[in-house]
Amino acid sequence: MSFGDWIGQLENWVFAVLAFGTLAGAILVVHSRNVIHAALGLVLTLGSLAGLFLLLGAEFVAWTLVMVYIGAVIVLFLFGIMITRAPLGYEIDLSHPTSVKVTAAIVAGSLFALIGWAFLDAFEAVEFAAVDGPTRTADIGISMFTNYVIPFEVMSFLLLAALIGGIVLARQDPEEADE
Amino acid sequence: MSFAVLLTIKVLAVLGLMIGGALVVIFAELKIGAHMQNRMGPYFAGGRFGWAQPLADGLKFMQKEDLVPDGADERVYKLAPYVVLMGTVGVFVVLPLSPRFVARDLDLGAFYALAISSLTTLGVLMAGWSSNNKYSLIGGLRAAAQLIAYELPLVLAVVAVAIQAGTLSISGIIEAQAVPVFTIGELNVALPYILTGQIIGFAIFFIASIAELSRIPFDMPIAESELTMGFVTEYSSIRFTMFFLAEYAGMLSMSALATAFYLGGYQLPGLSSTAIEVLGPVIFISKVFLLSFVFIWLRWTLPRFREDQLQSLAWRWLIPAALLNIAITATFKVVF
Amino acid sequence: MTAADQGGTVHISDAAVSVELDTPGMTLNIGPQHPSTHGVLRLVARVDGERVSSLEPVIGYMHRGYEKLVEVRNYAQIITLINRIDWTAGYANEVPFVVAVERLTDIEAPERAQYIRVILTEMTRVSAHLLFLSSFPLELGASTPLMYAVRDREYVLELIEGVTGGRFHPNFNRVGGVKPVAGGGSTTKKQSQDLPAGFIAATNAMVERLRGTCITFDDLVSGNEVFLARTKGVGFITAEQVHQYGISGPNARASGVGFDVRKHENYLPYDKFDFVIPTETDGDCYARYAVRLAEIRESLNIIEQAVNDLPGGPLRSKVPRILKVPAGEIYVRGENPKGEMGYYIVSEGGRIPYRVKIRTASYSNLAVLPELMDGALMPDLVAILGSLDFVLGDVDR
Amino acid sequence: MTDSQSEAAVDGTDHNALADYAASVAEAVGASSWTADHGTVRLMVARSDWVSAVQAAASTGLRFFSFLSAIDWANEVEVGEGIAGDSVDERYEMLCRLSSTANADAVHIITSVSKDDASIDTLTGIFAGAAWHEREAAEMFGIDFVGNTNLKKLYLPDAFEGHPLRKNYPLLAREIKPWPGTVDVEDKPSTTNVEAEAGASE
Repeated sequence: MSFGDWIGQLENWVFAVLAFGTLAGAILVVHSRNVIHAALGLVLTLGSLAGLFLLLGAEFVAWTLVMVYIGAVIVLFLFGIMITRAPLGYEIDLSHPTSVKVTAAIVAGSLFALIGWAFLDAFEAVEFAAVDGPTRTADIGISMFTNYVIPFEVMSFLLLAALIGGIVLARQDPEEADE
Repeated sequence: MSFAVLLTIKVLAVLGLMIGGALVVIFAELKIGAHMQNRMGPYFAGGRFGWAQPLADGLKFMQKEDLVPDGADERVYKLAPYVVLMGTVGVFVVLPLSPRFVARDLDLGAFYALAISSLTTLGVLMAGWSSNNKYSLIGGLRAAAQLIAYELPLVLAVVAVAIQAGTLSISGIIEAQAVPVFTIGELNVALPYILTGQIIGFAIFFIASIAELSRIPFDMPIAESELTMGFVTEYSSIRFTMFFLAEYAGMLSMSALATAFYLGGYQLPGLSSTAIEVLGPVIFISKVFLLSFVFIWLRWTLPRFREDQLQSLAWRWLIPAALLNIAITATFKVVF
Repeated sequence: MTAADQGGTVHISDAAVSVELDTPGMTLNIGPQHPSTHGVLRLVARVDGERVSSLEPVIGYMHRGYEKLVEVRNYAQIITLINRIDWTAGYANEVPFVVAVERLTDIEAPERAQYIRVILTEMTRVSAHLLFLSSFPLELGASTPLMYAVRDREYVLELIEGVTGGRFHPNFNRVGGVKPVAGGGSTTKKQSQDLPAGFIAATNAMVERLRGTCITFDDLVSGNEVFLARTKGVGFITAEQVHQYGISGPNARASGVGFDVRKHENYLPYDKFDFVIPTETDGDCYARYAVRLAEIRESLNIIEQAVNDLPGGPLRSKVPRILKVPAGEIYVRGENPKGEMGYYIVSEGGRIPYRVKIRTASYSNLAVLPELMDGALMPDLVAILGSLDFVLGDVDR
Repeated sequence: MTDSQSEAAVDGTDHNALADYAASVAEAVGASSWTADHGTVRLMVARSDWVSAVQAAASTGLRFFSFLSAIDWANEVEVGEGIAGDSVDERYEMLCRLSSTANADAVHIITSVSKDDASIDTLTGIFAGAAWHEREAAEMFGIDFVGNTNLKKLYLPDAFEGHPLRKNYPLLAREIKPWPGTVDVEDKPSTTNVEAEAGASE
């Protein structure tokens, strides 16, 4: 496929915009000196990711991303940040020294290279059948509760454990509260 | 018709439905509220009933200066109303006014509607934080705490509906309510879900949606006697209008979702499918306004709860009730 | 104390040191311009999230220095001044002062004037309590009771205006009686001419109408679950606090201290009427609301009895043109809608008092607020503020 | 003392009952003298007995703290009418009213504070509500309340100087425009005003 063909298709443009959004958001997250801006950068990244999933026809994943990550996780992030400390403006101390930055960049770069290489290695020659319309949620549900029922149950058990752990951590004993 | 033209028409239809509907609901709030309070309400703008009052209000707001408070985080401050509005407009995309009259009938419309409407929380938090005002911050935090707490029962209530209907598509849910429940002689009687097992679900959905919309008795985020105006305290001009519009459009969209999930959407028992093709939008909109009226009615009757009372209502009563509702619905679904 | 307390930014390094993530509170300046402060009251609240950890009322924005101003005015002129103290109960403010001057000078007001004073005082009480009934639910977010109460308050104000010529600041009392009604002529004219025509019938109609209003409030507010949830058990005032702070009026009676100047002292002929003093023992916001609603009913009873037994006779006793009050010190108090209002007058025998100490109810009632707010929530603050029913003019004087 | 008696006493109709009551409380609080004119019981105590007298009165059942204030007795006044007749002792009179919430019993406990050393012990230990009243008196009369830690200004701006309710504090408005203190009633056009003439002749 030449670049000319690539650029002639609308969905590729959409892809480019979304990919740019994902990257820009990600850079904002690590670069911003304001915690809230960083969290909002994460919104941009996740929103663009949801868009990418939509482009692939994976509606369910896309809307789950919006609902769970943007609607709940990030909101809780912001909530937590604002209720404890919410300075407007910038914090100098939020940035790490250069040595940490360089190390982080190297780690991130090599991780990206590794995953990219693994994907290319595994799937380069595979041509996926074009999906006709969006994936039906019912199909996901059926496969989740037939083929993948044990992982699903394990996951839900893990989440329950996390929930209880959260409650235990957050709960203040009456005796302690009296102190 | 080309894709682009169709898209344009759909976008305009969705926006028109949202803004037009919101204006009607605003007018209804002004007028019904006034009559409940022994007042006249608007009577001048536009002629006899003051029908143009919402428009006049909107125009007036737009003429005002768009103020950004000193020390505010300008970018976030300016972005917040758009995020709120986006979450509201998104829902209108999947609302079916009749079997054919829908902008985009998604396979998981119900899920989509709830997901996209959760964006408003984000916008409210952004507005509250970026205003550089303590009242705004407290209001934003209250709003977020409230929306997080009530998102759960809301979604859980819809889960029960989805189980009963066997689909997440809004049209699918409405069609499922057209399936006859029993027959009297020749007549097949189809009933909306509120009458066939989801009455508790409807109550949970309705209470949770009042809280989602931050309306009295759950309007702590903007409680004017405590927080002046909560997270919208600092907003003016067009950005205030956007919050205002989003509130009423949200009321409309929540009523529409409740109509679709529990009141049979565009269906009316006893009407043939041809009649529904034609009368569908009228039936749907009537039901939506009926529910909106209840919202308004409560708004002008009740005082507001306290934030902790609202939280305990959500976590101690609504969520367990919603879970129980799911269990019962699922049991019936499996047994019958 | 963390950096955030001092207004600086919090550094991540600080958070790493303290294992417990500390949540610095913030100082919230409520008022002087704020929807829930009745008038210009400023509250400096230290809040930790929703919880108010300390609260300091800052008053004085309405201070007009009446105690100084009355030292350069003669007794008749003071009456115009003091009905502005608690502007929701203008008429009632005048009565204890006039009675005090009458007792110092040994002038007794005619019976008819005394009755008119009772009628107007009780009308003022009804109107002030209706204002409370309108504003208190509004603090809690219910705006409709406001409209009903204000609408029906108009019937009372119209009657007050018809007699005195003023809705808020009647300036109707004179030493030795009351002022003849506008257009009513001299003090010795017949009964039919000193009150506006049809006054008695209109008053009876108003009483009937307002009894209906009380029932409306019972239906709309008293039993409302949300209202109960917001007011029951909130803002508890103990009987001990009532004594300690000198809390009086409905606020005291809601805490089980059933003292009412009308029953215990004869500053006006209240012994001629049959009425009870409503008392509650809970001491919370709801009790204060309930006491006031019941007081409206009792006041309506008094008004009804007073207008129907209204004696004839002159409106004003003989009073010298230049009123010189004999030297002496006297304190006379009256039961105002907000509580005990009294004047301690020191006269040196001239036309002008040497010193007048004005004891107002709201001042003492508000002083207890910091104690009530200890650890209460922000939304409770407005409920408590509303239920204390103070007026800033009455606090600052 | 029963209710009806005290009511009558306050009315001023039964002077003996009120006088008896005043005498009994005066003994309880250790007052040097007392009066019961016009239904107002006034008990004079020594400055050193101020707190203990209030405490003693409170323990006789007068637990309701009504108000606390002061009177500035001065021979020379900037505003208003001065004292009539002979000159008085230059002093501040502290005034604390206590009453009962069961009946109409009430007393005013009064003590003198010299102008050179305008200070007195605080009552906040007995009545929490005295705090604001003492702040007010401190602000208006410049009296120091020993033991009250929060005597900052209550009404006036922090930068305000002077003590407005002192008799030597001028009332600026009255300096500029003497109405209506000197002339009570101004002449109305085209009417002969009897009161105005009477006022002018004075």
